[in-house]
Amino acid sequence: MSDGPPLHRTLGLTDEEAGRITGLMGREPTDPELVMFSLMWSEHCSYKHSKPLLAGFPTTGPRVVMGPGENAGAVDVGDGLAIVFKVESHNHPSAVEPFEGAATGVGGIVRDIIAVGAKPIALLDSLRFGTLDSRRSRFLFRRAVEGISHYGNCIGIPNVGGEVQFDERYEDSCLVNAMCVGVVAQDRILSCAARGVGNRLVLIGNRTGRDGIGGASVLASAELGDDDAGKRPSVQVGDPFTERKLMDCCLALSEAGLLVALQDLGAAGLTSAASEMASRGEVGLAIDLDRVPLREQGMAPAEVLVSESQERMLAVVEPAKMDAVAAMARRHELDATDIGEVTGTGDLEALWRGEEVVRIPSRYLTDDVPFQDVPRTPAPVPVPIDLAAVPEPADPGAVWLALMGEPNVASKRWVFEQYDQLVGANTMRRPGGDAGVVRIPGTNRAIAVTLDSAEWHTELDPYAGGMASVLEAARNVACTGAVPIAATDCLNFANPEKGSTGWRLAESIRGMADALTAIDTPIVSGNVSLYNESPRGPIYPTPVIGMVGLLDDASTSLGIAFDLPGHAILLIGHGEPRVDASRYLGRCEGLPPRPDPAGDAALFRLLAECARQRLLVSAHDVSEGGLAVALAECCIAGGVGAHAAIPAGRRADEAMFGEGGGRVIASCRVENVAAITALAEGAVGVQQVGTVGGDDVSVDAGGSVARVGLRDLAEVWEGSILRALEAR
Amino acid sequence: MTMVVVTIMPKKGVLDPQGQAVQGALAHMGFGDVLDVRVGKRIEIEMRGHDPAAQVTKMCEDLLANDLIEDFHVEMPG
Amino acid sequence: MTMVVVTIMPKKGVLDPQGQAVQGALAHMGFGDVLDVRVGKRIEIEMRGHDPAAQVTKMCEDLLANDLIEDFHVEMPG
Amino acid sequence: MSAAHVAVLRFPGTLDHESAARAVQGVGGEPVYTHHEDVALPDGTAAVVIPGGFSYGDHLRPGALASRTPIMAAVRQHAARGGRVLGICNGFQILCEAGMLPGVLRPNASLSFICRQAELEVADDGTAWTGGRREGEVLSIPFKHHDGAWFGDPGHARVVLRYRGENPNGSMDKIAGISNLAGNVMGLMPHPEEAQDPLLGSVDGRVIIAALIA
Ligand SMILES: Nc1ncnc2c1ncn2[C@@H]1O[C@H](COP(=O)(O)OP(=O)(O)O)[C@@H](O)[C@H]1O
Ligand SMILES: [Mg+2]
Repeated sequence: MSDGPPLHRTLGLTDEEAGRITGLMGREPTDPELVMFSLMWSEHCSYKHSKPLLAGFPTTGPRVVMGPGENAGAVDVGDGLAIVFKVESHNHPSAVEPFEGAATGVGGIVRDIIAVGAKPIALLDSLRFGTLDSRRSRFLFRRAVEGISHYGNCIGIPNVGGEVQFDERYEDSCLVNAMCVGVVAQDRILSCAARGVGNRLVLIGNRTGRDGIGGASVLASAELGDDDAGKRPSVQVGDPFTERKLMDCCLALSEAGLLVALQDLGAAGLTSAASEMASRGEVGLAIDLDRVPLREQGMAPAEVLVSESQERMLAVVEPAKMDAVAAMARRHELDATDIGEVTGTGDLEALWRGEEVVRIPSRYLTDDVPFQDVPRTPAPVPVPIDLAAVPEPADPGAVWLALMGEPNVASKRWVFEQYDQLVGANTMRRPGGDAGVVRIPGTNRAIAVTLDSAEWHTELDPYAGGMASVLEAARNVACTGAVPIAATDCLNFANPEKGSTGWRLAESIRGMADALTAIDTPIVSGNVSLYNESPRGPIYPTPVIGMVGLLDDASTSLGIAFDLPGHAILLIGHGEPRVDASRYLGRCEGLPPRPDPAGDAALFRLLAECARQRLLVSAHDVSEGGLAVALAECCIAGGVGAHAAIPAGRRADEAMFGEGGGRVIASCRVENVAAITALAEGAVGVQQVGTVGGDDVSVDAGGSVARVGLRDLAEVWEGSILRALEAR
Repeated sequence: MTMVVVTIMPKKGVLDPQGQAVQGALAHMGFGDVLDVRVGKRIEIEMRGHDPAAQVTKMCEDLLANDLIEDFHVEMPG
Repeated sequence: MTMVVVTIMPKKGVLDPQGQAVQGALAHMGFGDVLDVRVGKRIEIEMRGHDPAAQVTKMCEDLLANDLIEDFHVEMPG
Repeated sequence: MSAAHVAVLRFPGTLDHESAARAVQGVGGEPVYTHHEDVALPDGTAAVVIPGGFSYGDHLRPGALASRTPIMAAVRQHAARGGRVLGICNGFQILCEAGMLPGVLRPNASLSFICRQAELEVADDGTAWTGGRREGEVLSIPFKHHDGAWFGDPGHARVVLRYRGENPNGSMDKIAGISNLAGNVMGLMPHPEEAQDPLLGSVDGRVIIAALIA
């Protein structure tokens, strides 16, 4: 070991951080201790770059039952129930092994929800890959979707929504974010805070192997004096069958009142679970490593402490209830092992072969992280697109068809058909619309959920892009008739110390925070994934927003489908379409229009009221591909054509395909148009722009007409992704 | 025409949930003498052309096996 | 302790969609010398007790193989 | 008169037991959860449902491990006495693996999982399982499976339901559901328990669930 670099550097700690550790401890740390610090002080576990910025998010409100800081956030939805949710990234593991990486990403976020004592009722996924002409990207895309499908279907949680985008910028760094939503009685919410000196620490679930051991493997092989293949870290393999049993078991334990606290094991395994539980509860925890059930022989103490073996949970249990816990675990065919106890010292202790190998005050690991301010070098303000330089198409119908088949715009059916959308029999609106709608089991209420990000806008104008991400997600929820009530976020960014990434991160958070405040939806949980970049460059800054909305009467929910010929088509909302950074332009260029959160807030109120009074038949937001694409999607979903006429604005093609603003295509019975207009009170624009009916879809923008057969639109739109995958 | 056989097994140390499930079921069915079960794949490939074993090894590296979680073995029976 | 190896292959004449898919993918990747691919399972069972091969044959009949679509073969390597 | 008891089987990895139980209740039955290690059905069991899911993680072959559990011996006896048994999705796979229905369910032709609303045509209206629906009538019921392509000798079964239109999964003769020749044991890949409520899009699954206690 003496010829190599010092251990702390191999583990990714700076000399300064190593010095700080020695200072805090008042002695040299042991090797396992150093490994634990290196992981807990990594960006992934500590958010050392992002935490100071995250303080800008609104996190309180009358509905917030539990805000950021716990395993997942919780909001009040009436009837004594809370909806619990969080989104999380599994980007790096998915880039290495897409099937298992994406699968274990689902497993991880589900355990976060279980840790709160909530029953999972919905999954969503947000995906970014390189373009489909790249063989590697096709492989990553296919396998990641299969991994999500395999794990999610097998644990029995319906997947009700998400998004997929393809862009060269994600060629080397794909993004796989997953969100889970659960429901729990508010008086049964579990905390991760360990309490009660003398209480037992119980590890439930799979055995511990060398899965996903990062820097610690260096130590292990150094210590053991060899590096044969068997000692190398291995990729985490998901086991959804065990996860399902773990879920049933933990929920049954919680239901029976047998748990003091519960925590999932995720990144940095036992180390991060135990230090979270200890520092939250302001107690100490003593772990006997020899009692941890192992899958492999010869594991070093540091490996046991940081192994990322999946499908494990850590519980605090009163001694008198240990027998009942063991019996419950047996009933679910799981191991539950007493591995230690709660102490009054405030230290995290680990014993190995009778010797103390770790003793760290747990707050050193969780609270004394050296936070770093990110450099904030602004990028130049982009110039708006000069419309005169964009050739006006001779045949807008052909442009429309081509746009429908662009993989970013095309139907994602190939993806979501691989997911069980229905298990549990509460899914009222399936994927393919704006937001998934799921009845809250046992009630007449429903939630609407979506995941969205506006990465092009965030690249060009991060403040506006942050806003746009929030508002697009909220608009998707509002289109179902639901009222947006709270959000979660996953900030996927490149290296914050390089270029303008730090500035983009800070600015986009400011934009998200302002938009969230304007529409009254606090952030209750979130996740940060930095360093998504390769030598070929950074990803687009991709702040993914998971939005949850509430419908007090499930039966009033709206879908996007046009229904009957003769129904009126309305364009509701505000803002002018622009070609800047649109799919029509096809490039991340220009200056996207600044969102208007107040205008959106009014739009959301109107949609919710219209739904409540059952005045609308359908609603669909105008997003990628602009008005023409949104109209076509409503027609395809309903199997009926339509005709719409709109003003040309600056130019017909921009009116048809431009993006931006807060606009919604809705349909209603003709006799309801007046009532809807009256409800809008002039605060929200309501224009009747056309009529449902016929076999083709047409848009007349100030006399320039695009007209395409419904069948042709549907075929191009629905088959595009499969064709792109099969073409080579 | 040559037949080449590829055997693909989960790497040592990598979780094998399928093997575990089968082992549990066998125990329940009264096969008490089973100590461990691992489930993998067998792929039989009919080849023409020369050096079929080398070609198949390349196929394993490129497609058939995932070297992060699986070990493969190529053999030519007979 | 004895290791017994079970090989389970799709019955001749039964369509093997997985084998076909692998064959198609290999062809796409330029492996033109592939004439046929069949994908089956290999199960490695560590046994104690006596006549392990007979015990494992019984396991195949009772559980491991479905004789409607699969053929099995039990062997003891080494 | 008290409601007829319907045993709803639960194996490790069963997922659709709650929806199946709710569907049974919806048609006036009384669901009783019954576990894989039980050796007998609950007293007074009128019929059995084997719900969908991934029993034993779908390892080895879907349904294979569950079909060898103790409770399945009791289900076999119940069927031999003429009692009704309905296997949905994984339940259908289990019935085939148990030899209580002919054939086997193989991977979809696409080799991927498919979740979709299906139109099913009544192919044989002579069993109880389609209520009063006549041959050729259509039921809208969702399906969601990875291994749903039935393969076997249709001569050993009654073909009760077929997919209408394009064959979605490569099933022989577009078979979606079959019963034994006696007609008391039925298996189908689509999920009638998820077509019980107008809010979820269709109520066409009710006739199939109602047949359990008709
Ligand atoms: N990865 C995915 N997982 C589940 N559903 C998806 C996924 N991608 C897309 N969808 C479904 O397709 C719908 C339309 O996709 P898209 O047009 O990208 O959404 P948006 O309305 O956010 O612009 C989504 O709202 C969702 O229901
Ligand atoms: Mg939308």
